Amino acid sequence: MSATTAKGWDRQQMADRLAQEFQDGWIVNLGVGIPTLCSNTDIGDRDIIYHAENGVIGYGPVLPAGQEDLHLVNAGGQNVSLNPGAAIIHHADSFAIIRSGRIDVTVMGAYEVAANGDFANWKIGGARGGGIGGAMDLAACAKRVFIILEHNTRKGEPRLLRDCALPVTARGVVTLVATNLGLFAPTGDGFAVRELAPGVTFAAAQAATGAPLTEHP
Amino acid sequence: MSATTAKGWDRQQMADRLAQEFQDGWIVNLGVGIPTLCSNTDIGDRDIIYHAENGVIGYGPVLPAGQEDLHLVNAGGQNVSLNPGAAIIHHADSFAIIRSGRIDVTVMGAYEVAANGDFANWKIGGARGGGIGGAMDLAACAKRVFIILEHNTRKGEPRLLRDCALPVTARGVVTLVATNLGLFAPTGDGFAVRELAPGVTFAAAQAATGAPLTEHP
Amino acid sequence: MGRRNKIIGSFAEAIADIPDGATIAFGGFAGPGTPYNLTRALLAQGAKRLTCIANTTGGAHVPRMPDLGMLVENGQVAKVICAFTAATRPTDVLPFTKYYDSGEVAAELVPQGTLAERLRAAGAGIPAFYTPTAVGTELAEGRETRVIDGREYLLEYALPCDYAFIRAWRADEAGNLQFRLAQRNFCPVMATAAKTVVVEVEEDILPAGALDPDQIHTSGIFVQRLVKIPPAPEGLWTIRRQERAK
Amino acid sequence: MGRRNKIIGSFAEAIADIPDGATIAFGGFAGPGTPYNLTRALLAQGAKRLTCIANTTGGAHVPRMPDLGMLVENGQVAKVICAFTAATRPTDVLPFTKYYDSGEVAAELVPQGTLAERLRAAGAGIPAFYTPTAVGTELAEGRETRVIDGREYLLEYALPCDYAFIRAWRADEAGNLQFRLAQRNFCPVMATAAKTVVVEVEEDILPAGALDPDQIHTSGIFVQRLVKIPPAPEGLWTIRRQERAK
Repeated sequence: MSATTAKGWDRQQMADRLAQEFQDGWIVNLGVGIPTLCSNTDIGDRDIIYHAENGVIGYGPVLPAGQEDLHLVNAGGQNVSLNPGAAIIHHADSFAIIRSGRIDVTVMGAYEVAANGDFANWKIGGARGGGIGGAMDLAACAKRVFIILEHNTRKGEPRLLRDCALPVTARGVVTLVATNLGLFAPTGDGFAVRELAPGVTFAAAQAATGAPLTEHP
Repeated sequence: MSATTAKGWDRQQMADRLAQEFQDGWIVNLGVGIPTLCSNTDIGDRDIIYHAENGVIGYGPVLPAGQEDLHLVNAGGQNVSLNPGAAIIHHADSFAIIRSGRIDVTVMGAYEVAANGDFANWKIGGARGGGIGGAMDLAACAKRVFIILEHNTRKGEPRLLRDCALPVTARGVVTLVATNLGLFAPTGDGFAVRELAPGVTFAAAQAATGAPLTEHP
Repeated sequence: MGRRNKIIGSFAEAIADIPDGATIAFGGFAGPGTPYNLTRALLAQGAKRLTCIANTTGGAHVPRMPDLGMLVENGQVAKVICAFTAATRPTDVLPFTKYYDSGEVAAELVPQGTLAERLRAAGAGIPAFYTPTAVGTELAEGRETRVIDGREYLLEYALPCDYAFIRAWRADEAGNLQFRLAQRNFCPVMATAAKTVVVEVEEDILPAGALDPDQIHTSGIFVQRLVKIPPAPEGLWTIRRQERAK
Repeated sequence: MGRRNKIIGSFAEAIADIPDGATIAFGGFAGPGTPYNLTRALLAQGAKRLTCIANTTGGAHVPRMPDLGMLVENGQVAKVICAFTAATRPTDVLPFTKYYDSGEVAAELVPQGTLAERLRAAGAGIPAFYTPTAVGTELAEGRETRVIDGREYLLEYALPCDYAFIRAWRADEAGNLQFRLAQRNFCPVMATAAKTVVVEVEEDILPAGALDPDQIHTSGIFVQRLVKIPPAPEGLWTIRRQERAK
């Protein structure tokens, strides 16, 4: 199995593409890394509320150096702004919102996503400890789990698989995956191709994927 | 068994006597009725924080008509004042304080108190419903439970008993009882007389009580 | 945030869609925070077979304000879940009592702290928890308990509701709320437990961003509908404020 | 209230009594709310065999600020209870990792929301609760679960602690605290879970009554010790504030 030759979307494009799926009125939680780039996307008229695990409800874009408020960070530690109508709560209340199913979508990075919607993002193969953060709470309780990740590892191994090899974060929860090669939806047996990045062919995407791809109906 | 002839303490005197037991630094919860009179007692130098179930921490005396703030009530619905350093929390946080054992003493009214520290204050004999309010939480979780009640019913029946006849609020929790006749401590088999109200004899108190009294050591 | 219009012009409109059989939590404790106006609108609206959650079944105030007892008397209530289903003073009789005694209305009597915590659990995605409250009492008879570190606890379940009716002091257009003093009580917790939160607001509703984000008691993400209380006598205030306004 | 003096003159004095074997919760999330000064004082104080509760074992900041990893490196820690005990990026290595791998320090890895809720439960007299988080994962292996209304939940226990070290923005002499923006995070919850709460405070400590009772984030009844942070370089601020102050 080899990586595709077309590079496809860059990180911001992956985030932009997923952010197009956010619907008016949604409460959105963005994980550390590529997902945080979603809050840079112009969402036009849509009214989106960004929620961070540390209890910041209604944050806006990352502020440039010198303009930051050092008391204000998102879950990734970036100094963000607040939108009008923002509110601050404590950590237990923040996860109360998460566990009670009020997050419309959580967008996270991952090491692996499986065809049945399992995904793994907290423990590297062979490691003793792990970095769970809020991922297990979000994955188990958000209405939708979207994943952004590079389609292949640096060694060219697929990250979209039949089954996760690494310990999972939650089971059967992922409904949409953005990679540099396109947009994919787990189907149980494989992944439906929702969209391919420019220059990426179905065959190339299939060759880079560890589970059968199907054309999106 | 007949009621004593000496009337003993009035309601405010009963409250005053119990309030003498409050120690410097205590957090105190006062139930509806006679117990609320404790916050009228001059406690001198002692630093007492009154906590009410509705999340008012650090309230002070009841305010006279015309001076009240209608947004501010204690658990008995009286318009109280706030002492410097007061804080308002919501009901779940207020009972979090109660259940986590931070109330040094809860003072409540009751229908009956038993020699083993059981007491009953939520359900009248024969009634279908009840009025629990915060009593069961407070009784189960406060560091100490003090009871204030008239020593006898209007019919002259004793309220300090070997065993409660009514459904209990909590078991084995009462450590001190103030009545019009004096101050009593449950001992398991009966009640130790800590103090008698002026004019009340031991024999009169025993005659009015449904369990053996002992002289306090 | 705040572009979605949450402001409703009347109490009637704000509760028009409440169906028969709904579960509604009513904020308030001994006056402050009680949604008198929304309760009065519900009496007129007429939804039936309601399950009503509140601290008390009501009826203690003189002059009487709209309360659960009136909904019961109006034939709208199938069940109440309260910390008081009867008076503690033998001489008092709650309006609710005769309906309960006759079997017309069911009741679940819950210790006040357990009531608050069950609502909080519903709003926190916690389906069940253990509490020391009510162990060894009639309320624990036949129920599941568990000994943890040598102490006995009772298993309690989350108490979610369809609607919460609450009263707040201030609100902004995003639905963020501030309560004043003892007005807070059950209101923020009920707001987290409900699918739809309807708020009667004492002060003029402010633009989004007018309230300090550090000083919000209930985030707007919980709040769907805001109604400004008009001046008395059209709007109901606390008894004494209303009397003053006359 | 407030007559009891809670103000301590130095960080060293405020933590002098911490015994070997104590359990300490450290507030803070990605900077704000982190008790850098108290942690530095604890490094000097030298208490050993500590159990440390925090979001992360630390080590992510450059330049590095006092963190759990330093306490580990200083031989003071027996166990950490954290949501991050290893980096999620294969190229990052936390200072803690080699001590964990060698078995020198134990670790309990807890999902962040479960960590916050276990602390909240300890402060709320709830000995145990059920949560959907981590069901079906390695963390749930061999542990007690329960199906409630058709969904599987994991039983989690309260997490009490002896001390909480937190940072606040403002405080009054009664110990009431306000946090500014994302500084709040775990701090109020840890304050409820601890027997003794030690706070480093950014602003001058105000007289009791100076803070609006409606705007208190942590009631003074939870707080025993307050230390005003002196200006940098004596007091540690956030990295960037410290740099600016130079």
